[in-house]
Amino acid sequence: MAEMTYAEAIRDGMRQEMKRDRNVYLYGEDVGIFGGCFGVTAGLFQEFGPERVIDTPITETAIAGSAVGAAAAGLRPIAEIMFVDFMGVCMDEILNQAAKMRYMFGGKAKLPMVIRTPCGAGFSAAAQHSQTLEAWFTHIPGLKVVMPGTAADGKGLMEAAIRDDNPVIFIEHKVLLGAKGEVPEGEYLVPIGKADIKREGTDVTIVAWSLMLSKALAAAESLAQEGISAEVLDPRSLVPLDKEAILNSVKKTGKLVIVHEAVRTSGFGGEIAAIVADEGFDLLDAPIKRVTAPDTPIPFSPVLESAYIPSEEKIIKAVKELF
Amino acid sequence: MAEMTYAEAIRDGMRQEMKRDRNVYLYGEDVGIFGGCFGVTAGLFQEFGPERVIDTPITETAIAGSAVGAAAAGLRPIAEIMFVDFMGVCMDEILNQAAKMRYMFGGKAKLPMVIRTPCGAGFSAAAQHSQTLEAWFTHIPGLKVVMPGTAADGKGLMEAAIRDDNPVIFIEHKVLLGAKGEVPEGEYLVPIGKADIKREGTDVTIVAWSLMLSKALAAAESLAQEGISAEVLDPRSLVPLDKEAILNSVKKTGKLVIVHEAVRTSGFGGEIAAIVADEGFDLLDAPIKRVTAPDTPIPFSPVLESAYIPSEEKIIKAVKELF
Amino acid sequence: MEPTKDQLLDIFKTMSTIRAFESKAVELFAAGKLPGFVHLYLGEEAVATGVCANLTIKDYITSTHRGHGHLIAKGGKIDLMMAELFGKKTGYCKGKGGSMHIADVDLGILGANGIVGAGQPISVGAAFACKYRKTDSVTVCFFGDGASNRGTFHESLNMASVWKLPVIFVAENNMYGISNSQKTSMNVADIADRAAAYGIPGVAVDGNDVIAVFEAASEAVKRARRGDGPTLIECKTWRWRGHFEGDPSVYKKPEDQESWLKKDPIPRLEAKLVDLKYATQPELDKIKSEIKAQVEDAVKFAEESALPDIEDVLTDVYAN
Amino acid sequence: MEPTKDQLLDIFKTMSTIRAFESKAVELFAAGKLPGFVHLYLGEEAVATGVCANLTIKDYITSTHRGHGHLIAKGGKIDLMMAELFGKKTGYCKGKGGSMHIADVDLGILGANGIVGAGQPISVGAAFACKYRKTDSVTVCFFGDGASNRGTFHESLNMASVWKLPVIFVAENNMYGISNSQKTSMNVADIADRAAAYGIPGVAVDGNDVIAVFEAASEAVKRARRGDGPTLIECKTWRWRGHFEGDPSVYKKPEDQESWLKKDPIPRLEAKLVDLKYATQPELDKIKSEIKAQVEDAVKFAEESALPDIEDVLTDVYAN
Ligand SMILES: Cc1ncc(C[n+]2csc(CCOP(=O)(O)OP(=O)(O)O)c2C)c(N)n1
Ligand SMILES: Cc1ncc(C[n+]2csc(CCOP(=O)(O)OP(=O)(O)O)c2C)c(N)n1
Ligand SMILES: [Mg+2]
Ligand SMILES: [Mg+2]
Repeated sequence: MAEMTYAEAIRDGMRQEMKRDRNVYLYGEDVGIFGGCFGVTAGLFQEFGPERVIDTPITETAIAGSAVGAAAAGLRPIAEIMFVDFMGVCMDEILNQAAKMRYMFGGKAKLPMVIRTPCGAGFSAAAQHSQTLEAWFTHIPGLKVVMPGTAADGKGLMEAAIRDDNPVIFIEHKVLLGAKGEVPEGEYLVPIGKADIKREGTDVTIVAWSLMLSKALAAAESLAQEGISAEVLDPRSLVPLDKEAILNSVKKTGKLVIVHEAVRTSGFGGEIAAIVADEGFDLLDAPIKRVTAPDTPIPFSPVLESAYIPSEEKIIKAVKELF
Repeated sequence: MAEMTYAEAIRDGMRQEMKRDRNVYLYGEDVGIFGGCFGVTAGLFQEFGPERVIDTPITETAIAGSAVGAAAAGLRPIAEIMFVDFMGVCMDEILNQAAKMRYMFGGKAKLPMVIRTPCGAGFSAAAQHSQTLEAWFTHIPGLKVVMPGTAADGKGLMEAAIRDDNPVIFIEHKVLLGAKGEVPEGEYLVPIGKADIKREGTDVTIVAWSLMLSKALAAAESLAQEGISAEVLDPRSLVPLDKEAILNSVKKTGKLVIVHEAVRTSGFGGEIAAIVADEGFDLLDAPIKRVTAPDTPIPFSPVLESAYIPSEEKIIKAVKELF
Repeated sequence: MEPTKDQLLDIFKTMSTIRAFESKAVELFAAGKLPGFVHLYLGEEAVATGVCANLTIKDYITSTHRGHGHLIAKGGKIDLMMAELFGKKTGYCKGKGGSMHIADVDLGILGANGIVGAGQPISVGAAFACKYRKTDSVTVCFFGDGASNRGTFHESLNMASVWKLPVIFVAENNMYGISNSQKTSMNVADIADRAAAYGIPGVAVDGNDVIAVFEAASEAVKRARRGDGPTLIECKTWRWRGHFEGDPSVYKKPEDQESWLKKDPIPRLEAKLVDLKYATQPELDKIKSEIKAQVEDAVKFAEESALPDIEDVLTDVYAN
Repeated sequence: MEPTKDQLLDIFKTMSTIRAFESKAVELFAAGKLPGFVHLYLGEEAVATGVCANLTIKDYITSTHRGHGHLIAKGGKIDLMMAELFGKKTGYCKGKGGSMHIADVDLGILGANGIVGAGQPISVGAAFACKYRKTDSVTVCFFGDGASNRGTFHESLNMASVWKLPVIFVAENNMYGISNSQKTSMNVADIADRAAAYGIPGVAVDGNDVIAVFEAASEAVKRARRGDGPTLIECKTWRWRGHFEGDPSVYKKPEDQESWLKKDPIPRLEAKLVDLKYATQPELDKIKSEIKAQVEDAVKFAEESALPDIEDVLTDVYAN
């Protein structure tokens, strides 16, 4: 184990796989010398050279589309889209090409590609640089959607994503990049599709991912002091979703609160709530609560932005409404 | 009242508003002489001339982006995107420009624009020409999302959408285009944000929109013969959503089935289920069921496609599971 | 480089196969046997054929919604194609893709594509893979005049150029994007002129003259294999049919249609073959009737094949 | 057309205002007073100013993430801008937008924009509106060398050209898109050469020579007002600072930076003004210090302004 930041851990995951498999390469805007807009790829250019760490022109459509072609032709690209907010520029490549090619071709193509992209508010980067858009990708069959909330999961899920033979949307959180954690050294794989109970509890299940995981854990600590034992479950990947883990937890607690940073309407919290309101209806003894951003674009001014982002306090409040 | 098809009714809605307001114009790929890929705009070129009914090059990005610019400069564009499947090409314009401009500018812009686009399977048009993607748009604050299920609503909502000062995504269903209904003549407005109970009932609430409305109504007929009285509620617009109407109906029936043609995961059904599992939890006496397409791309072969699309039988089956 | 005798005879066979396949599709569609949209390549056979005659199985192509011709020219099997058009289990995509999604990755065919312009960045990626692996394989990207206006065109040609990728962009200018004349969709006479914006060669050729197409492609393929980067080739041609089967093409002028029908690339090639004494007309006619018989066999295969099983809806979404 | 004396003096004031505003922003950012990303226009003042000197309040512009210069040149108020940078309620966007989203629709400023290239199709729409209404207003679209590679560039120039819209595309070639040199991002020396792909005039000028910029823009604006359609103007310039404040620009060569700093457009204009006897150096210096005082006032206004109310998070999403 080594202490590393989330950014270092993700970078280490990429490095492990790039050393292991020459078919893996990394490209995107300013990922080379510049080291990526948030420094996540720093040093990889120096380590692997200009053939395997490649700067692109500002052309998200060509980045994502060429990842599809390269993967279909046998490489394993890791493409970076500088902010998840820019995914709109290449949604066709993701929606209609990456996700569907295998199915449309009757199973006769494999698309081992990872699209890495950072999400999240917290830097006063305003409405076009702070979004959290995972729900879109979960609505596209054929993709896997991964959102690590800790450094170790960042590394392990990155390695798993690179080895996966399907297109994986790998969403990093900007605010987490500097967060430290213990991370296994060398090869380390976290299976995609397996949730992790980050804190055990008996009274209420809180499902939270990415940055919201840490807020949920903090809220759980406070709640413990008030005698409420919260279980905090991190799905880690939204597609595939470890539905059983969620239902098992709700079976134990009878109560469910879902937390995400994305706007409320049609966020992935709705999907989880819907699954539980169907398959876990009899397990529930209280309404399902969601703690989310409001249905607005993200405001710039720090005072507004911090009112916008779901907070520990809001999670505590939502949990208490159930008791 | 006049009998018209859904396509004629929508066209009539556009025509009414184009006659009323010279700032309204229509453009898109092949909307002119060709009359649109599905004939919805047929005759408008002849009636309003080449200045107001305009063919574009194959450039969805420029179509959507220029609608934003034209609306900001005071026109009221109706832009057609030939299939909702192509929206990925212009998602940035929708996500980051149309939807957010007003908020980012501190309320100092108005964007009265309609993007019309057809959705839906049923013609063996395969995975890239058959999707139903409303959930994406509902996850973007700043947009309104309208999906008429009848000819009259098609006309009335089109007129309301054109008069609305916000960007409206207006999603037509390809299979409905030829469906006939009674439609009011002359100016006709259906308010955006008001659900319509298309069939009253007491035992179960079925929420369904677009093409699925007619399947839900047919299912309700069959269920009536088996002694189950289903209320069928058409939200008509998903954003804003008439939440009260849904909760009121569930209050009466205690049971909820949601039907949509989009794939299951993160479809808008999840949002409705989540709202009811929170705010209507105490009204429910059974799990919330969703009837949706499976989480796969849309297959080509008619035998596969008809197994894919949610059917009357599947709705009936889901309802019966609650009794 | 001029095509050899063998190449030219092969070209003739390929063009005739496309012609026969597409003519049959017209019939089958009219008879209600083909579900979905069908976009035919009739009249444009010289383009795909002249280009693909320069490729091997290790090269890649990306195709379009109007893909049958490209697929046949790159070696696609007409029985599996036909079965796919019928939506049968034995089709190239097990009936899941249909006309717009036929692919044969083993033959380097990265798929027809229902999204106009989508093949452009995909071709860049495939070409990148060839260069990355240090093979001398190339990728050909077919697309229409309409697709030349999409943002993907710009981003793809730019990326291919700055990375000197082995890709040949083939603009099939059949003068229309559905109902929109190329003349009103862009303000340049030759799409090939757009190559200058990327610092790559651009060449416009008569797309109904298969030898001209072959020669231009031969140059471009050599250049790409040498590592000198992409070329844009524009082939001027004409779509004989409507945009899709069922489109009456009201937007076309009858006199244009008539004059282009006279420029049929197949008789033109036949005359050349006879002229060069590579074959006699009766020999050519015999080949054509053999090909027609093969197409009939493909139809028989398709008709006799089983429909997909309902459970197949759920498979092939993910690998593993 | 050459600028008149009054025009040239106005140009001087505008450039000096941009310079003072941006220099202040450097300080304020370093002092931790400006939240978020700040992309500065220092060194590029001649571009926005030379172009906008040809516009009236009825004309439109679209801007970029590096927008302060464009906004000031189009008449944007520096106090409201500064308050916005501070995230204050009195700012142009009530603190909701910040540097990348400042707009003043009444002045025809359709917004800075955080999405590279996004202004291009928006400018086409605004120009369409002017033509549709039969006014003689024009729209100027500012964007960078990096943005010239985006698909939006291609689709927008093509659409503007086929519809002969009154739009002037101004490519600000400051040689970098973040860390990427223009030379490695495109395979043409002059972005202006790309105009040929759309059948429109393209002209490259020294973007640090405000008179050259003015003259090129003057031609293009006249052409657009006449109904003759769009022009692409490339202005070669240099970004003095990092991409955003905080970027140490390791990717730039120090000698390039040095040589470009010597080409500072403001002293160059001052020399010209003195030379033409339009003003004396002391007069110019006086104007500059007045402007600096105005910027200080703007900072004071911003600092003393109230923060937004928390409830404002929820307003302004929808009209009505
Ligand atoms: C992104 C996108 N926009 C629009 C369409 C609808 N569409 C299908 S084919 C076509 C015309 C294509 O024209 P061109 O590229 O010239 O090819 P051609 O059909 O002439 O072979 C259009 C507009 C589409 N499939 N994808
Ligand atoms: C679509 C999109 N891709 C990437 C970015 C990130 N980004 C912001 S500015 C920038 C560089 C822009 O370069 P250029 O167009 O030359 O403008 P400059 O910054 O030099 O003024 C990049 C890549 C973005 N904001 N939007
Ligand atoms: Mg064409
Ligand atoms: Mg630049």
